[in-house]
Amino acid sequence: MLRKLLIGTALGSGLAFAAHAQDVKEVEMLHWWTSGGEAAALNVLKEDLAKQGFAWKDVPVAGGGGDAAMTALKAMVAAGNYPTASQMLGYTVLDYAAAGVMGDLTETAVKEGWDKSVPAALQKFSVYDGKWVAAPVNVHSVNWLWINKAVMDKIGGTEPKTFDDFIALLDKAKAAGVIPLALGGQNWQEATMFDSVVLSTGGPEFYKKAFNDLDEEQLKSDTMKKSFDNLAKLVTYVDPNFSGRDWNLATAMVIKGDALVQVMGDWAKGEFNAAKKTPGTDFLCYRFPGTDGSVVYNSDMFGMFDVPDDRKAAQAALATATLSKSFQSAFNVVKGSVPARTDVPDTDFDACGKKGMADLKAANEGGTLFGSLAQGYGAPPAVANAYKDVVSKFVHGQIKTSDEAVTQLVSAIEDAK
Amino acid sequence: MTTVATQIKLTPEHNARPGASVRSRLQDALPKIVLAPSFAITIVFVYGFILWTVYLSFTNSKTFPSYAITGSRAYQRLWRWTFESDPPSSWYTSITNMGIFGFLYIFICLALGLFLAILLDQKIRGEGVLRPIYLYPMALSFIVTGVAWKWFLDPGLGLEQTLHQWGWTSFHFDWIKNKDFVIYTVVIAGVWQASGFIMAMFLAGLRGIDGEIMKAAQIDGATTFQLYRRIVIPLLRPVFLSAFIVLAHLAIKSYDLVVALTSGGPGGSAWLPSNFMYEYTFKRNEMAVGSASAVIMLMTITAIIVPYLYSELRERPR
Amino acid sequence: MAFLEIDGLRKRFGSVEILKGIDVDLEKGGFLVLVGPSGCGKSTLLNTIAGLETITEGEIRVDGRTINDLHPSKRDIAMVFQSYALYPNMTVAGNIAFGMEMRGVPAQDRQKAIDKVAKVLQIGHLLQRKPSQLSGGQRQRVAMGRALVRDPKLFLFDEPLSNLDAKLRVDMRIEIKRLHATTGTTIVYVTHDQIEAMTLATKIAVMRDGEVQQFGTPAEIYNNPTNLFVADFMGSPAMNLIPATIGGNGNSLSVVLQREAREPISLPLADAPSGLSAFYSKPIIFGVRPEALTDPEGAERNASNIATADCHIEVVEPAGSDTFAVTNLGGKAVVARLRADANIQPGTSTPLAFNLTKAVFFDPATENRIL
Amino acid sequence: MSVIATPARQSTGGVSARTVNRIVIYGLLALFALFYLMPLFVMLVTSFKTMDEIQNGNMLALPQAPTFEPWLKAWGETCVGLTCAGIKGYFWNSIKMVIPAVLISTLLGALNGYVLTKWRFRGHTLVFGLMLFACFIPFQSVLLPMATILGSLGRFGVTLRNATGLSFGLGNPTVNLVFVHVVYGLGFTTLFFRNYYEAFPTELVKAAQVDGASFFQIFRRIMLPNSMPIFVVTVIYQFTNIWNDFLFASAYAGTGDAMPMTVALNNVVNTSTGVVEYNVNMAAAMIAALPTLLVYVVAGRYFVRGLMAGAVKG
Repeated sequence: MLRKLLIGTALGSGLAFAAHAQDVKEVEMLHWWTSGGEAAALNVLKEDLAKQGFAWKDVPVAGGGGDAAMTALKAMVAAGNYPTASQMLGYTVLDYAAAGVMGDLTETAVKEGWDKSVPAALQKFSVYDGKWVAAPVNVHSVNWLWINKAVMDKIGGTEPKTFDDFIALLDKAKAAGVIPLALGGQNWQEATMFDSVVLSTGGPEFYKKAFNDLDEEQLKSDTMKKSFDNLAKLVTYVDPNFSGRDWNLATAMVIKGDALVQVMGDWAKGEFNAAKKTPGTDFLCYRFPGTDGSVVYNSDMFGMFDVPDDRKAAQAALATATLSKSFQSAFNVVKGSVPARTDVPDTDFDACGKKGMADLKAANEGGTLFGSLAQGYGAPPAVANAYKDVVSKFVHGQIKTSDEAVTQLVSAIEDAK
Repeated sequence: MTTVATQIKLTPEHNARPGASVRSRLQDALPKIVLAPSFAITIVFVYGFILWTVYLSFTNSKTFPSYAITGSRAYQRLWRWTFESDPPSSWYTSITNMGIFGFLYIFICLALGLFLAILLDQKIRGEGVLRPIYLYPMALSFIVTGVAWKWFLDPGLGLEQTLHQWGWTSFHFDWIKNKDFVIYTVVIAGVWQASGFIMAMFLAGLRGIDGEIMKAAQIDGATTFQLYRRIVIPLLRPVFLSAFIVLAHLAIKSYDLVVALTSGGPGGSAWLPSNFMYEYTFKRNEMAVGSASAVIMLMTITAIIVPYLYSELRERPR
Repeated sequence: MAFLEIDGLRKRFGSVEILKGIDVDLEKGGFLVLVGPSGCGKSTLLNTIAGLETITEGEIRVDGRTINDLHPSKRDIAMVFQSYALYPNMTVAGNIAFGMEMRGVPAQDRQKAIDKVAKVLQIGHLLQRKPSQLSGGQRQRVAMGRALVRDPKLFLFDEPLSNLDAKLRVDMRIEIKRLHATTGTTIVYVTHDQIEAMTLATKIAVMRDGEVQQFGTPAEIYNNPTNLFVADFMGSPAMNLIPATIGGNGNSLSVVLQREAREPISLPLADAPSGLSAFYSKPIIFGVRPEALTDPEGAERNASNIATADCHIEVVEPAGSDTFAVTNLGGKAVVARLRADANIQPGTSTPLAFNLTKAVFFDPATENRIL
Repeated sequence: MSVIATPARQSTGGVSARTVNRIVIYGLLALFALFYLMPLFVMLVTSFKTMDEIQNGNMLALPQAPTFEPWLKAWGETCVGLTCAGIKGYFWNSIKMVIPAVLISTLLGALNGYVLTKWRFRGHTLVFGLMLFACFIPFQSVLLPMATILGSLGRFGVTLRNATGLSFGLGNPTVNLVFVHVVYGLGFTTLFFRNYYEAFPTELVKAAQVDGASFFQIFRRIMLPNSMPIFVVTVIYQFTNIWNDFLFASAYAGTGDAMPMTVALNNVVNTSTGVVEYNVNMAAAMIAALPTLLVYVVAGRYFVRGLMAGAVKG
């Protein structure tokens, strides 16, 4: 069907081209950044483009962390109405590229030197078959702890360096009558935390083999069992009402001091910022204990579609602007993430941001930059979701032991491959 | 009368013309011509798409449809998942939830709707105020009311916390957090949304019953309870059936209810088949499995609805 | 050539035959009543004449023109429906004028026609009302007005009086009869009420199960029913149909009626139908209308064949104008119609005169009249 | 129908059984009214609170310092995607999509019901059965094939425009949505009207035929003017369903200039990563629901009457 669609589109676009020889100075952009801070961040891009004379046709579809937007995208692609670009995650970009609906940015990429500035791990998802198909916007990192400093001071805690330190810290909080760990009991949050737990328990090599290469030996290893046991341990520090809670409510618990710590991606910083909290004085950002030196990332990308020729100029302008240093800096300061290229100055970033950028650079160079399985950068969506199922069922007790969890994980991933 | 007559005779229709037969044949076919577009649309956009879905379920379509038949792997997987109860597979959870939800939702909506309609039918002052209050939930999108319900049912934010603040500290209501009970909160919210509409249907049915039958039954010495049980409720049979159709259709399409209220529930324990279908088709890029689950849903609906339609449409021969 | 001719009309729904070959005709200005029990096909027949239902076989001609395939509106007919079928959303005037409006008759002319009809039917004061504001009788008039205003070749009435109360029904019946007399229109009228049929019709078709049982003038139908069904259906009180046997000797036959615990009655037949001799000592059905079974003083003077027999009277019903007496013959209740002042007591025996000139005989096997 | 409560026994007690009965009935009705109103209450009070109060206070408590700010923000300032002009602009998008969709689907339903009851033909029950069963198709499974077809129509529209200068609305997202809602609304509208016309006196149709009215004249002059009750029911049902639809709207009309209210609202309410302004969300939700609420309150009286008039008959 896609092929037919393509021919149809080509026909349509050909006709359109004949009719309007002039370029269409407009970018059509599908995304799910609809909340105040995110929209403000994206607005920077819109204005950059406006300066160059490109209009911005906004197609925002929020909900389900991009689920609704991806459904809309699928419908748009099925209809043959490709947007200029769409916010996309990891393997989805590759799926669309394989279907042959993505454009080719290689020319722009070569001119801008993306090959050198964008971390190789990201290029795995933005380059398909030797062609640039997407422009990465940012790099989020998920192995973070977000800690309320006042609570930390009250219980006399220090930065935990190992998993056992972390447990000891949580015990202290528990003794002090604070909820130790703020967690939102939705499968992606649980799995995101488990990404960190696995990295911490098994180390970088293990994480890569298990969650990026999906090596069955590692998936059913004792280390994986230990990871599940560690997860089970963590879950005992969670308040009873955690199930179904939105992540931002969990963050709010830390901000208000009801809870000590949340394990969450760096987008949580946006919440602290919005609550007018400063890193270092109001809250602390540490790497998840035992994961220092490694970065488990996910990244928002702007997938570029195979638009008619008269829209290609606008698309190139969008791509260039997206990866421009000024936008990368401005956007990521607001968003809480770090730039998708490693050569952006960190002057505008706060302490956590600076640390994040340094970590990313180090991990990129040291080969410890790993895709987050929970966030769709470790394996295709079918596998990632099967993984989230198993973790969530383990957390909520449908799966009762770590042995069973490992068996389930192996079979679920096998099933979904 | 003669004046009228001449005018009528003047009209041209009475002259037999050669083209008349074609025209009259067109006249005869007109009703079918009028119905045809609707019917054609239904055939293409409903039954055509159903066939398409059936076809896809036998391919290995992933992110996008692919058209090479690869066999019944999707069904084999669903079949296997049907029996994975410990730990429950998502499919097992979905279908058992559909059973629980479908039964309770339909049953409670019918019971509550009938009950409220009977109460409202007792010559109530302020019926004009109460009726829209019962009815309005149907007017709101669950994208919106889902959030309100989620808060209300959350033990840390809603009812439980409020009652604790008011001093009833032993009160405990955490179904929405409990994997074994979360589906019942979906029932509560679903009933809240639809029962008012069902009430309106029953109220209309009650108002349509001949008052003399009621009087006769009262003279026969029936108590109010007997009156309703023996006379009124049997007379409402057609309403029950219509309400059943409406509710069955709502139950099967309940998707946003689960998402907005529970985000799928702890460990996916609140999933319904429609969630399963959406997840697999759009989120997990397993379109073949999603299509197969849609086919099974449709087959189940067929098994339930078609006998009903058959009996209903056969009953009135002309 | 008759004005309305129906030849070999058949109507099937799938495998079910609703009308099984109807042949009827009606002269111009005639009044044909289709009568029969419900489900006999009389309304279907009317609908096929109106063009509201298609026919499977046969032909309908009006004034020499075949109208089989014409649209109802082009058959030059008007119809009055049982429920009156007044358009609830239009005023009385609107209802009457609707047909003209559909034909594109100019508004002024429509108004003239409405006024004229309103005058005839005395509904001028109702013209601006909606049907829901009218009484049953008024609706009936409006429905007739709607038909009259068209001045059609053929009027069709589908049980127009069945929704009225008894008194109004009689009034409207007279009204219709007067209308027919003054306008001279041709009418086909469906009813299940045999009194309406008798009083209104110039021709009656008695129908049963999609077949015409008998077609003729009211007098023919009444006096010479062709079969048991027609005999039983027409007339009120109904004809007494008494199981009997044929007895007698040699050249004179008699009817033998069994009685409970009494001697059978034997009535000698003076000029019996020739077919009756074949039924000698066999069972037949003896039909005699109540007015042909009366007290000897009230019996028809010029009747040639009257037989008298003592009968045991079980019930007496004074009806004002007449007195009905019920006796038991051949195991059936038999009604006799006596003078109003007949001195008769229940439980006594009294002589009753059988007017055998008016008597009819039926073959119980075929239910047909024995001629 | 109305049941007269069993006459009170002439008991010697002061309060008659009837009074007790009435108290129980009113009590129950009030209790259920509370149940139905509760979420609305939560939404209302939340929409008048400040964010601080929401985060620190009781969900059911009345606002300490009521503020209209969230409402003003929702109406004119909140961001839908990158455009921060509130949700007011999306009303028009929804209205220009919902009204044609409701009218067309209702009218077609009426025509179908008319044909299926008054102009029956062989196989009419099968046709009706097939159309009714169509109500049950899960919309998720038609999303993609429908998109494909809409896309082809759109391309045909472009060709048409290039050839004739007119695209006849093909490819326009609003037109697409109208089409989709008409297609998937037909089953229900046909069901409603068929059941209503089933009880509609056929003699009226016959009378009109004899009067010379054509197929369409009968429909327009006789059927439609007498269909008010069922019209109200169908319009309410269709209006709320189409107004509240999110799936089709987001998939086929996500672009800013045609985006219907629900998609805009969803974009306000559902944020992925970012701060959630519950008070603004609730206010936006209430604003978005106003038209449907209005329809229920204004037409609610006719609703039961309409259902009575035939919609509920098997």
